[in-house]
Formats: sequence, C-alpha cells, structure tokens
Amino acid sequence: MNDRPYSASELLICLASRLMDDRTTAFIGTGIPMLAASLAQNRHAPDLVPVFEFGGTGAILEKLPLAVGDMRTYHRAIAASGICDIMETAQRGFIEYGFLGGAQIDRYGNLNSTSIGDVRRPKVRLPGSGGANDVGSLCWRTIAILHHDRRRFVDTVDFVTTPGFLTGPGAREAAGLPRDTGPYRVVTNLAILGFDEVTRRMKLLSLNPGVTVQQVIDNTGFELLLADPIGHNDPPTAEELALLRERIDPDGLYR
Amino acid sequence: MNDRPYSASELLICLASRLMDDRTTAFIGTGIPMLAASLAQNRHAPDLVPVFEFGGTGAILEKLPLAVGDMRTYHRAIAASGICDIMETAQRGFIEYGFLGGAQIDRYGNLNSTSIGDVRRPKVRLPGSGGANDVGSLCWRTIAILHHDRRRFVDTVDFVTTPGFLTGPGAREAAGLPRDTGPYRVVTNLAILGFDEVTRRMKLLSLNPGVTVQQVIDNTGFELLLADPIGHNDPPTAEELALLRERIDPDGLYR
Amino acid sequence: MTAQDDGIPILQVGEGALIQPPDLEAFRAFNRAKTKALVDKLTDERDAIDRFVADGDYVGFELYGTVRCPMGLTRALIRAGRRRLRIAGQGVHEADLLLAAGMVTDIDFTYIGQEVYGVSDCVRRALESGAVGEVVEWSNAALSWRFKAAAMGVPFLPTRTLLGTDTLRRSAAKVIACPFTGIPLALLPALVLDVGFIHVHRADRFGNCQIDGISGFAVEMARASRRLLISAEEIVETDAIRRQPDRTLIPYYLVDAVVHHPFGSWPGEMGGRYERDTEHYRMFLEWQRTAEGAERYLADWVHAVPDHAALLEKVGPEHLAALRLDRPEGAAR
Amino acid sequence: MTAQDDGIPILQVGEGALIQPPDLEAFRAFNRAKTKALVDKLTDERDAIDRFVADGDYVGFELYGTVRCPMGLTRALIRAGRRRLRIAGQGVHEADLLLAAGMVTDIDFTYIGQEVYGVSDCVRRALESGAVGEVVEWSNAALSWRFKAAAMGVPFLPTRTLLGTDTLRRSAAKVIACPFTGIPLALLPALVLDVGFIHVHRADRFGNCQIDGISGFAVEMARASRRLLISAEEIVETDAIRRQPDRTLIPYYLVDAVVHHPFGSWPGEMGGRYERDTEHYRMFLEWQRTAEGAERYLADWVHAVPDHAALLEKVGPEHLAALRLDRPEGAAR
Repeated sequence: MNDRPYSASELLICLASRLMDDRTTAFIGTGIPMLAASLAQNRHAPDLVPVFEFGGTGAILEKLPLAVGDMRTYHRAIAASGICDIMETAQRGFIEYGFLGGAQIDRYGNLNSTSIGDVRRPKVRLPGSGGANDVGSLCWRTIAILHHDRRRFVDTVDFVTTPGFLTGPGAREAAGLPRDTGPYRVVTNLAILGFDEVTRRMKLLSLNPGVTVQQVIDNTGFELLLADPIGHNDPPTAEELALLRERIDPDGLYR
Repeated sequence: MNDRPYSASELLICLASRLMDDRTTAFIGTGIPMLAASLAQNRHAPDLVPVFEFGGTGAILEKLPLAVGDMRTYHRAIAASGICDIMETAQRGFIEYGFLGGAQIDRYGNLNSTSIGDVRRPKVRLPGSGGANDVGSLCWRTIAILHHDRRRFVDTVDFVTTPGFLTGPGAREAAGLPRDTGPYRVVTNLAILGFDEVTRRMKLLSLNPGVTVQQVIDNTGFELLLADPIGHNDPPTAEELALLRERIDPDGLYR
Repeated sequence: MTAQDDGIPILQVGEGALIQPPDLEAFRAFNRAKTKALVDKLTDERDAIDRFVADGDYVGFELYGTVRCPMGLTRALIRAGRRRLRIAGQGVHEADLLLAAGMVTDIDFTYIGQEVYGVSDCVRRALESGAVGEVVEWSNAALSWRFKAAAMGVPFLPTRTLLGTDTLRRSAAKVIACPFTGIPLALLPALVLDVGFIHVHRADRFGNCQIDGISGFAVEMARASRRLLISAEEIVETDAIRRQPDRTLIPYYLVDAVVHHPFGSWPGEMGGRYERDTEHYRMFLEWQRTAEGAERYLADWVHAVPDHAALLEKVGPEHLAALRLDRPEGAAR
Repeated sequence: MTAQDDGIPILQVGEGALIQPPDLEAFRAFNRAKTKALVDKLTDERDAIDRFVADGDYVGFELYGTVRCPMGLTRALIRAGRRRLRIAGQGVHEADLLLAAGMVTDIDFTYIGQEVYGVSDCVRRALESGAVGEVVEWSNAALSWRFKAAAMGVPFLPTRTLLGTDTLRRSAAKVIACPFTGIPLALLPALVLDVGFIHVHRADRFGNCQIDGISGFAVEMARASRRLLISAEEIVETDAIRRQPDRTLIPYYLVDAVVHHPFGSWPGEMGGRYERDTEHYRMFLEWQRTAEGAERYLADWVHAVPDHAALLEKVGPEHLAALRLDRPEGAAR
C-alpha cells in the first residue's frame, strides 16, 4: 500500500474509529483501539465514554495511553475505580462495545490469544486472555481488529480464549453468557466483516479501498458469507489523518 | 441502688469496658458499648480499635457517637469505608469482639431482637436484627449486655435473631457458622456470665457489688450453671467515674 | 471429579417471600437503554418523583438511622402520594415516615427502629396490626450484600451470616454446601431496586457524586438501582469531578435525576456539614407514639409545605445555622 | 419449593488444577492472630522478604503491565533467591522477571505479555519448554474476582464470564445452574495469597495506605493476602491518614511490612509521579528475547546492586528526574 497516502495502521484506526458511536461506552484495549477512541472523541464522538479495565471511565484522551492501566486512561476522567468495579459494570450491561485482538479467529468470531498448538505444551505460548474473555463475555457488542490472513482466519482456533458465537446459534445463551451479546464486527486490513443474524457465521460486509472480494476469500481459512451488496469503506479522510498525525499521535508512537 | 455513688448504667459501662482488651478489634453498637469503648480508650486500652458497621474503623472516640453511622464513628479514624467492607472484614476473621443487646436471651446465648410472640403477627414488633445477626455470626467472641430479669432470660426465645450456640455443642459448626466463634460473656446489672466449654450452657461467673447468687437465679428463667468459685466484680472506680462524667459524657446523654 | 460434582445439595430454603425476584437479563437490558450521554439531570424534587417513581415500585434508601438520609426526597415522595411501595427496610428514618403515611405493602426487613431511643411505634402499629403484607427478615450485612450481588450483576452472593437462625428461616435465602470446600453457605439473592434514593455531599448536574467519610452502602445501592435519584448538599462543576476522579463513588450514568437539597438530611446529620437536629428528632419520637401524633407530624412537617426549600424556611435559618459544624470531620477538603 | 430445591446441578468442572485451594477457616484463624496494634512496620526490603516470604509460597503482585508495580520488592525477592514460587500471573512485568529467574513452578495465568509490544519471550521459554508445572487459565476479571472472594471471606463468587470457552475448560472453575434464576454461572474459587506485594503512593509506618487514581485490584488483593508487603513512594505521618480516613484503601492491620521505595515502580510508571522509563523498558524487551539476554538483564539490573537505593544510583538521578511529572494527573493533592 505504498502508493497510498496512509499506512495500514492508519486505515485500521479510522475504520475502528468510525464504528464508535457518540454517547456510548466502549472498552478500550492497548494499541489501535486507543488511537481509534481518541480519534472518535476528537471528531464525531466527543461524548464517547472510553472504559479501561483497570478503572478509568470517561477519560479525555488528550494524551495517548501506552497501557490499559496507565495514568492517561484516567486523565480528567469521570471516575477512577478498579477492575472489579469496571468488570461488574460490564456484567450489569452498561458497556456497549468491546474491542478485541487475537492470534486466531474462526467463522463464529471465537478468538484465540492463549496458545498455538496444544495449550499443555504450546508451540507458541501467547500472552493469554487478559481481559479479553471478560470483554467478549460481558459487553453487548464486540469488535475484533486483526490482520487478515489464513494463519489468523482459521477453520478451528487452537484454543477458544474469548467467546464469539461459540458453536453457532443459541450456543452463547446455552453456555450461560448474557442474552443478546456477541461479536458485532471484525475490522481487518482488507475489509469489515459482520455476522449473519441467523447462522451467526462471519459475513463480508464491505471492502477496504482497492481490495477485491476474491482477495478477502483467499485470505480467509473458512467459507465466508457475502453481504449483498458488498459495500466499500472510505479511505481515511484528510481530516482524520491530520488529527491522527498532528494531535493524537504526534510522536508517531503507533505509526 | 440509690445508696451507691454510681448508676446502674455506669456499672454496666464499666464492666463492659474492662472486657475490652487493648490492641483488639471490637464491633461497637449504639449506647453502652460506645461509652464502654470510649472509657477503655481513655483508660487501659488506648489502642482498642473500635469498628462501626457502616464504615468507621479505628476512630478516636473523643466525642461520643449517637448512632452507628454518625460522623463520630470515623472521627480521626484509620479508615472510613462502608458496611460491606466492614462485614467482610469480620467474615475474614479480623474482628475479635462484638457487643450485642436484645429483648430475650436463652441458655445458649441466642438473642431475640425481632419480635415478642409469633413474628407473623407479633405481640410486640421489635426493631429487627440490624447488624446483630452478622456480629453474632462473624466475630470471634460476642458479649451481650442486657437487663437481668425473667422476661429477658428465658427458656426459649420467641425468635432466634442472632445465633448464640443455637441448640448446643456443635450446632454452630453444623449450621456452617465460622469455627471457634460464639458467645463469650453476658454482662448484666446483676452479674457477668459466661458459657461452659463443653455444654455451651450459660454459667454465672461473677457477681456485681451487693448481688447474691440467689438473686441471679431468681431473675433467670432457665437453669444456670455456677462457676466455682463465683467471683465478685469491682464497683466502678473513682477514676472510671471521673472519666465517664467529666470527659466521655459530660452532657449526661447516656446517664 | 469428587462426589459433589454430581450436584450441590440444598440444605435449607428460607420460607420468606422473594418480594423482588432477581432478573439479571432484564436488569442488563434496562441498563443498556439508559443514556450514557452527559445530559443535564438537575431538576426539582417534584419532577424527579413524578418522572421516576411509580405506584408499586420497590424502593430503597441510604444510609441509616438519621445519618445522611435523603429526607428531602422522602418528604417529596410522601407529598406525591405514591402507593403500594415495597421497600428495603434499612433506611430507618425514611422507613418510619413511609410507614406512618401508610404507603408500604411489603418490607425486606433488617432494622427499623430509633437506635438508642428504642423501638419505632410507626413500625409497631404497621406490623402488629397486619397492615403490611410480606415482612421478610434479613440482617444489615445480608441486605447490603443483596445490593452488592445486584451491583456485581450476579443473581446471588454466598455468605456465612444468617446461618442457623430464625432470621434465615424467615428470609428468602438458600443454604447450600460449598462445591469447593463443603461448608454450608447462605446464598443471598440479588436485590435490584426499581428506585434508589441517595443523599450525597456533592454532585455535578450530570449525576457524578462524591461522598465524604463513610460510604455506608451507597456504592452498592447506586449500582443495584434501575432508577437512581440523587439529592446533594452542593452542586459542583464537572471540573471538580474530573480533577479527582478517584473520589467519584457514583458515576453519572447510574443517575436519573439530581436535586439540590442543602440540609437534605435534616433532621438527620450530614458528616462534616451539620449535626443532627436532636431537638426536632426528639419531638418526632414523642409525636410518633400515637397514630394521631404521627399523622400530625406528617401534616405539619411534610404536607404543610410545598417543597424542601419551604421546609427549610419553616425550620428557620437561625435554627439550621446552629446545627452547622465549623470544622469538617472525617474528610478534610 | 421448586424442583431445583432438591439440589443444584453442576454443569461443568474445569480440568485445571486448584493450585491454592481455598480454606476460609484457616484464613480466619491466621487473620485473627495478626496483630491489631499500631506497631512500626517500616523496614528495609531485605528484612521484609526474609521474614515474610518462604520457598514454595503462593505470591501475587499488583497492578498490571508496567503501571504501579512493586518492582523494588520484586528485585529484592529475586536477590533473596526464593524458589518454587507459585504465582497469580496478572502482574506482568514482575512475572516476566520471576520467570526469567526460574523461580516459578505453577501459575494461575491470565496475561503475561508486553501489551502493545506483544508476547513475552520469558513466558514463551518457560512455558514452551515445560519448565513450569501447572499453568491454569483465567481472565483478568476472573483472577480479580477470585481475590475478591477471598477478600469477602467466602469460598467462591458466581460470575457470568469464562462460560463456553477453553479458558474455562483449562481453569478450576465450576459451572452450576443458579438456584434462584436457573441461568448457568461460573463459580470462581477464592484465591488466598500467601504473600501479596503492592506498591502505593503513600503509607504510614503502621501500614495504612493511600493510592491516587485507579486502584486496580489493590483493595481486593490486600484483603486476599495472608501476609502483605507494601512499598511506598512516600512515608507519611499517621495524622495524614486520620485527616482523610476515606482515602485509606489498605488499613494497617492487613500489612506486615512497609518499605520506603521512591521510584519503586521503576522502570514502570507511577500515576501523577513519574512516567514509564520507556528507554530502559525497550532495552529490557530487546534483551529478554534470548535466555542469555534475560540473564544478563538480571545480572546487570538486579544482582549487580545490593538494593533499591543502589539501583536508583545506578540508573542515575538525572535520568530519573527526567521521568518526573510536573503536574499530578488523576488525583490533585
């Protein structure tokens, strides 16, 4: 994408940011979600309420946090409490969105961030759930952000760290997870994907600039449903890029 | 007791106060326990840690509290938290003593502060457990303070609001109450009573000034065990009375 | 796998009614629909009661006795004439007035009395006559932990209180054998309030609240309430909240209405601000001994004035000024 | 009585080991024996570790990542050469160092990584080689709630997380049907630490602690620890505690030792005091890629100096001064 005036990260940030509605609560993890949340607050969602798992609620993201517990996560915040209060707030149904990452995702949006290979003797030991399982269990709608390739978009994840729709329709409810919750969007360097209301399977919704349907299919290790019609995602606007580069991350920490 | 230079309340306060060891934690309820705790802090137990159920821990009882939640319960305190924190601290085993009152008590130290007559259509509806059941369940040793007569010291309490030894040896443990907890002393206008280690039944330990064993028996509605020998409680000292009247309750709020 | 992995025995079931059965899914859906926007919620007491309290609601009050009670809101609730309320009987002085006004049908009871002054005659009349329907027994910790269960978003909490007593028998708790340790535990069902009433030291107009000194069960009850009405001694700018976010015990999104009520706990006390009006409280205790006296109290001190501001005028500025504290206790500002 | 009053079905039992089984009665007896007196607990880091940490202990660290971590105490623990530790794997940077030093046999795991910088090679080497025995999976909320259960003095807490996943399958949780609502719940066993390590903004010499800004899981972990070691940026007079008792998150009677460690979270940050030393942290990340590099890091930055004060000298006063913040964030003092 060298011919484009924006980086792959910048595109992901802008796509994620546009999914953040004003006046909603969103669990923000380290990295791209932090930039996306800051961009949203600066642009279309001044009343976005960022929630950080170790206690920050409603911070003004003037300075970019470097970690989910750092002091910028409660900079001029509404409240600075602790992880139990935050997770219980999610458990009571107050947190609308949750942003997640992962090493693998399957057609039902289940995410693996625990291990590649058998967890008892892993080929690659990954950092573990952290708050991901909780975000995926307790928020209303989760949005995963991943790099799109066949190593990551797999038929079966090696370990279900974080629940998507588990084995399909009704499985979350049967397991006891809160009603009407689950994966909402997957944002990748190629496209934005959603989930079919009936089958709960992943569905291609809209393509990033210059990307074809076939490219998405080729980089996905399971059969994708296709929206009809398939939309097209706008590239980052000049305004978005200016905000990102000049105000939000002037030092290029995340570029 | 008009021929004595102290009131019945002052005697109860002094007897209760002397039971408060220095450097221990004690749940303090409204009334006599507050005066007793203040007297103890001023005399023999400067490091007594008074604990009040709605959040005060380690207050300096310079001014007498009027209620278990009032601002004097956290005057220059170590901590001011809330009822859940306090009750959980007791549940974890940190609170040694708990002071209790009640309308009725039986031989096993079970207390009634809920109703006289059937609770579903009470002859007298009493104020209810409040924190009493919790104090009686979760502290290590409870000390009841009551007026001594046959209406109060009864064969069977109308309602077990707060657990004593329930139906006798092993009953607390069988019910699931924490191990090694239970009634420790009963302080009355006639005597101090304890509980037999084996039978868990109430036992007369020591008499107040001028009181006979027969008087205690006559005012008790069940068969009392008798310590051998039975001791004698010292009357309030001049020092105790001076502290009470001049420093602790100069306005005579509780006289 | 151990034997108990086949199932957990239920050792006892309290015979008391579950007056407000927990429905965590409905609570989640309700909470989702509450606005997360910073909207101005400052209003007057009448509007707050009109919009957020209905006949038949299950309501609760914080704190206890005559300490930091939302008395201004309680009087507004009585003036509004709400009926058939079900209550968590832990607020004490508010509960007294509601019982005197005949507004209560069912009570989750832990303590309604006058502390050092003894039993409440309002309670005695209401309960000994059978005028109140369900009276279910709990303890202070049990009721607080029931709020905490709701605040955590779970249907119950296990505890080691109540066990072995008639209090448990007349409660709606269940006793099980712990699946990890085998010890008996009392499971307390979550208590989700239709409306919670809390009086705080300061709030901003969005509903962010700070409390000085002990927090009682404000943190838990605020989170256990579907609708939450706040009265505050002082309304502050949001900047004061954002300067000390670690002091926000109740964040705005929990709150439906904020009412400015200086002396809002009167005749009770407010930590660091004013003492209890013991003179007036003793008068109430005297009057409430008879049904006629209690009615006269409501007529003179609730219905005779249209609102809290008018009540403060009636009490008199000099009288109130004498209750003020010179030096804050507990939390220095 | 409903059908489920016959018993509660256990729907699933996690296959993970219960590394530290809860024994609430033993915890109560231990807590009873702790002194409630206001005794001076201020000591140096070596003495604190010597007296209160034993080989084989189950230990835990607060907070997370590189934020408000008790790094000075962690380095002292490594210098003291404690072995066969079992840990709650939620501290992140401390856990990294302990794994690099080969001190850990079992882990209750939720997250050990470098946040935005990705996986931890110390973790990868230890876990992919099988050098660590039991590795039991949890989530951040699950581990925090396990501390909270212990803090409440109950053997488990019911929750709605973990359900349906391999995380639950590899945990030691149990799933039951709720006896009040019928919904499946994950029961998380209480986690009582042998030793907890917490770094705070200020403490008095008795152990009363204040923290500014977010409290992470300090409140819960402090109450879940049999022994509790505190390091503090600043030692204050008890008068400062008594002036604002509502700021005491950790009361003295929980605490066994207080160590004065300015820059105690270095190379991590301390809210309102100093920023993360990103330059140093990046060096650590670079070095830890190989076992040799990790050993060299321990040799140079842990073992090469006798204590925290000497380490600060080695880091250099100018370097540290550059990390200082001019204006406090979060909680204005």
